[in-house]
Amino acid sequence: MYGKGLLKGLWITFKHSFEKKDLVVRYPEQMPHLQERFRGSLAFDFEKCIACGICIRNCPNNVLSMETAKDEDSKKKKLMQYTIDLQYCMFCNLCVEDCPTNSLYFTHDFELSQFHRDDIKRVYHRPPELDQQEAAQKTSDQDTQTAADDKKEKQLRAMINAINKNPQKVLARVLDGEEQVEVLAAVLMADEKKLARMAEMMITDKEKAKKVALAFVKKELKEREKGGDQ
Amino acid sequence: MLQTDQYIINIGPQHPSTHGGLHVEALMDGENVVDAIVHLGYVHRSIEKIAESRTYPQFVPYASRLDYLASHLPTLGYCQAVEKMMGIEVPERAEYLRVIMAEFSRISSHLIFIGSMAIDLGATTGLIYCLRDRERIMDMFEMTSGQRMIASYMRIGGIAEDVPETFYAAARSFLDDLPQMIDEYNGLITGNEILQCRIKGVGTLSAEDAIAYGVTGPNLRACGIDYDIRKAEPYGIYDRFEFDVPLGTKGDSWNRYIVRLEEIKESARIIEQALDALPQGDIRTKVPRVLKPESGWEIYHRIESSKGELGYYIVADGGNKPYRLHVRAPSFINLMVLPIISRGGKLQDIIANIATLDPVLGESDR
Amino acid sequence: MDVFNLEAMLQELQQEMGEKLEIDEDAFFTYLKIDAQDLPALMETLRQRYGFNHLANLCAVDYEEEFELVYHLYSIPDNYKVAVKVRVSRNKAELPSIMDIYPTADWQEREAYDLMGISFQGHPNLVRILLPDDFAGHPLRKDFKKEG
Amino acid sequence: MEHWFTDIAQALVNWLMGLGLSAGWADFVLLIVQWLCIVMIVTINVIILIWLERKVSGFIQLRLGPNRLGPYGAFQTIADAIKLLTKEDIIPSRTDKWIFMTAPLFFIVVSVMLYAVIPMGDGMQVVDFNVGLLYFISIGSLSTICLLMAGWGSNNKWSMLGAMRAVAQMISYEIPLAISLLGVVMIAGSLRLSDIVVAQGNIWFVLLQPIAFITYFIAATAELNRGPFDMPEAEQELTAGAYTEYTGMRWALFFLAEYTNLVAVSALCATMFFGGWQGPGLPSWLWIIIKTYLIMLVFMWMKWTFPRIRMDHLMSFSWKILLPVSLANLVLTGFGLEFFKWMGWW
Repeated sequence: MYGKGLLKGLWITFKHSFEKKDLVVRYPEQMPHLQERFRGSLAFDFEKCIACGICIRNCPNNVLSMETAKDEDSKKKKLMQYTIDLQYCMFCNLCVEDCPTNSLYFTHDFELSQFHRDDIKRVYHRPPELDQQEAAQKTSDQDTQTAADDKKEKQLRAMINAINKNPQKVLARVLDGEEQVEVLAAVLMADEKKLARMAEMMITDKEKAKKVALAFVKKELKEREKGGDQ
Repeated sequence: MLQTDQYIINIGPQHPSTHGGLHVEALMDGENVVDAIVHLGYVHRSIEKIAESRTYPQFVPYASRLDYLASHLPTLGYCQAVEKMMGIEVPERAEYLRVIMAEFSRISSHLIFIGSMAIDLGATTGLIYCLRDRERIMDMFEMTSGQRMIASYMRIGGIAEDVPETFYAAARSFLDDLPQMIDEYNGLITGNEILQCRIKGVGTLSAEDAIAYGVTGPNLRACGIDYDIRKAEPYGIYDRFEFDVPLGTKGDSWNRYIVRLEEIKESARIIEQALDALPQGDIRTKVPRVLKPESGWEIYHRIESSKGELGYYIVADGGNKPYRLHVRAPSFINLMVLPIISRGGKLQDIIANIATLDPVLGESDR
Repeated sequence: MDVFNLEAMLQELQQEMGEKLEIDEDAFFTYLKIDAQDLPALMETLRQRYGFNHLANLCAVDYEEEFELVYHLYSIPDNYKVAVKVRVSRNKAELPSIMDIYPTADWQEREAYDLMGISFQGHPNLVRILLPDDFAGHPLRKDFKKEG
Repeated sequence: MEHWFTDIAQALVNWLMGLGLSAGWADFVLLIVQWLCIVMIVTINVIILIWLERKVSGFIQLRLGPNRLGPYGAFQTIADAIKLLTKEDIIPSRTDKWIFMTAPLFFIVVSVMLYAVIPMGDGMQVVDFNVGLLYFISIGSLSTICLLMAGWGSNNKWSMLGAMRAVAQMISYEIPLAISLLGVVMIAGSLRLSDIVVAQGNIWFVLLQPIAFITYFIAATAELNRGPFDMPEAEQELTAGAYTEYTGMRWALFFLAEYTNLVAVSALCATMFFGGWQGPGLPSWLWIIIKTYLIMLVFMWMKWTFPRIRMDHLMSFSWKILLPVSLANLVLTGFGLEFFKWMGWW
C-alpha cells in the first residue's frame, strides 16, 4: 500500500528518538575514546635520536629537518636541533615506521590548532643535560680506555720477552715443525717490528698469527733458496 | 503561447549538495534542465606532478588522499601496481588483510553514498544513521592504522602493521549487525515512497552510453552489465572469494542506489570469508629501501574501487621516483555522463544524479 | 566474432597496416605503436572489429623531445586488453581526437591538453578542465617550473 | 484557573470605564493589549519552538541537540536571537531595495494577523468573526505574496526559483486545504471558529472527517513550507531559496514568521479537528496549548524523517490526488449529512 514506507520510516525515527543518546562525545568536557595506535601529534625524543636521517629521507612532505654538528673528538654527527613542521605533516607514519631507535612517535594529543603559523612548528633544541651526560660518559670512557691500553701494553711486552727468551717453546704455539719454528725465530730476531707484530697477533688472534707465521717462514725459505742459488 | 527565457544556474562550487568542489552550470528552462556543463578542478592538487618528485613508497599517503572516503582502495591499487611492476610477492596474511581493509573501505564509502544521497534528497536523518554505522568502520581503521579516514595503511610489499587482537571482535560484531543496519536503511530510506518517486526512472543511462563513456563500477553495473574487475581480472587474491555481482536493469538512479546497497552485503560476505581464512605469518616482505624499477618499465594496473575502475599508469625511468604516474580516476570519468543523464530532467534531478553517480572530488580532480 | 585470438588479431592488423604498425610486448600488455595520422583508423578497427569497447585510460607521457600518448583498451565483458601508443613531437604536439570513436576520450583528452599541452584535432571543446582557464603553462611537462 | 485571562480582560475594561472612558474606547485599549499579548505569545512560542525543533531533530538523529546554554540548552535560541540581532544587515546592491527590505516585515505581520480569530480558550478570542475560518484561510494565503516579494526583490536566481516554487505550491495547496475544511464547516454549520469548537462537544471532527483531516494535514504541511514540502527553501537544491540573500534580523524575521505560521496552523488544526480548547480537567487555554504542541511535534517528526518531494510530483499530487480526494470527501459529507437527516439521526 502506498504510504506504508512512510509510516515505517516514521516508526524508525520515533524509536530512535527515545534511544539513549550516547553516540556523541561531548567533546571539551569528555575526551573521545582514542585507539591505541591513534596518530595525533608527532613527537620527538631527543635523547634516543642517533641523527641517522632516515625519517627525513622518508618524509614525503619535507616536514622534518635537523641540524647537526660534527663532534670534534669522536668525529660523530651530533644532533643540535630537530624541527617538526606539523602544518605540512600528513600523519602518514612513514617516519615513525622506519625510525631505528623509536625516537619519533605519535602521541594521542589531537588538539593541534594554533593561533599563529609559527606556533605549529615544533622545534626541539639539544637539551643541555644531554651534553653534560655525554661529557661525563666520555671522561669515564677515556679512563677505561687508558686502563685497557696499559694492560695491553704490559701483555705485549711480556710476550716479546717470552719470545726473546725462549723462541722454540713459545713459537711452537703457532707453528708445528721444529725446522719452521727455527726459521721463524731467526726472522723475528732479525726484525724487531715483525717480532712486535707477531707478539700482538699471538695475544689477540691466534689463527691469524698462524697464517702470518707460515707466510713469514715461506718467504724466508724462498729468499734463502734464492740466496743459495746465487 | 507563453515564451520563457532560458537561464543559467550555477550549482556549486559552494553549494550544500555538491560533494566538495563540484560546479555544475545548468542551463534551465523554468524547472527543466536543458543542458548541464560540469566544471572541475576546484580540488585539483596536482597529485600526478607531486608523484614525480616523490619516491615510490612516499607516494602512498598521497594515494590515500585521492578517494578519501575509501582510502584503503586507492593505496591498495597503487601498491599493487608497483608490486606488479617490480615483481614483489606479498605475504599471504597481508593479502588477506588487504582484502578485509579494502572491502571495509568499500562498505564505508557506500554508507557515505547512501547517507549523502538521502541528505541530498532532503532526508537529513538518513545521513546520520549511515554515519553512525560507518563510525564503527572508522574505529576499526583507527585501531589498525591509527588514522580514521586517510589511513595510508598499505605499503609496497604488504601492509604497515598487523591488526591488533581487538580488531577481530570489532569486525565480527560489525558484520553481525550489518543485516540489522541494512534493514534500518531499507525502512527509512529505501522503502520511502517519496524517495522512490525522486530517483526511480531518473537519470537513466543506457548500457551502450555507459560503456561508450567509460562509466565503471556500480554505475555501470546498474545498467545491467556484469563487469566487476574483481571478477573479470582478479587482482590480489580476489579469485579465492565467493561473491555475487549485484546488477541493475534500467541504469537509473534507483538502480545505482540498489546496486550499492547490495554491494555492501557482498563486501560483507567477502570479509567474512577472509576473516575465516586469515592465515598467520608475515605482513610485509622485505623490500629494498630504495625501489628502483628499471628504465622503460611501465604498468597499467586497475582495481575495482568503490567508485569504479581505479587505474594507475606508472612509467619508470630507473630512478627511485616514478617518471610519470597517471591516475585513472573513476569519479572523473563517471562524472562525464552527468549532463547526459540530467538533460530533460528537473533541477532537483541534477542533485539526485550527482548524488547517485557518487563522485568524490578529491579523486576526480586529483 | 568468434573466439578472440590476440595473436590472430595482431597478425591481421600487421598485414593490413604494414609497416605503419609496430607491435611490442611486455609482461602485462601488447603495445600497438602507430603514427598519429593512422590512430583513428586503428581505433575504429579495434572497436568495431575486435570489440575493444572500453577505453579505460588515456594519458600522455613527456619524453623530452616527444610526447607519448597511451590508450589502454579493454573489451567488456570478454576482458581482452591491448594498449595503443602514439608518439608526437614536442614542437608539434597534435594528433587526431578519437572522441567520436570513444566518447569517453572527451574529458581525458581535455585533461591531456590541460596538463600536458597536447592538442587533439577535431575535439569540439578542447578547453582546460582541471586548471583555471587563465593558467599559463602545462604542469605535467617536464620543463614546467615548480616549487616544492 | 479556568477564567484567569478573561477575568483579567474584564477587570481591565471595568477599570478603564471607571476612569471615565466610553465602552468603545475601553474595548479599543483592550484590543491593543490583546495584540501585544499575541505578539508576546508568538515570540515565546517561537523561542520554545526553535529549541524544540532542534531538540526533536537531535533526538531523532541520535544527538542531544542544544545542551550547553542553560538547562537542556533552553537559552540557546535566545543566544541565537541576540546573535542575529547584532549581525550586519546586508542589502545586496542589485536588489529591489524596498521590496527586499519590507518582505520579512509583511511576512511577520501577516502571520501575526492569523491569531486574531484563533480561539485560545473558552471565550478567549480576540475577534469572534462569523466568517473566522474564511478570514484565516485568506490571510494565510497572503504569505505567498511575501515569499514572492522576497524572491523577486533578492534578484538572485535561487531566490527567484524558490519564490516561484512557493507561489505555485501554495496556490495549489490552498484549494485542497480550504475544501478539506469545508467538510467540517458543513457538519458544524458555521464558519465561526467558536461555533466549530462547541460543535465538537460530543465527538471530535477528526473521527467524523478522517479523510478531511489527512488532506488538511498534508496541505497544511505544504502551506507551511515544511519538509517534505519545503520547496521554497529546499536547501539542497536552492541553497536557501527565497531567503538566500537575507542576513541577520531580516532572515530571523522570516523564521519567526514561519514558526508563527506553524503555531497558527497547528492551532487551527486542533480547533477544527481535535475539539479546540475543550477537554476535561485542565483549563481550556492549557488544552489548546497541549493539542497544538502535539500537532507541531508531528510536523517536526515528519520533517526530519522524509526526503523532499520533487516539484512536479508535488504539483501533480496536489491537483491529481489531494484535490479530487478532498472534493470527494466534501460530496460524501454532503450525502452523509442528508442521509443522517433523512434517517432522523441528526
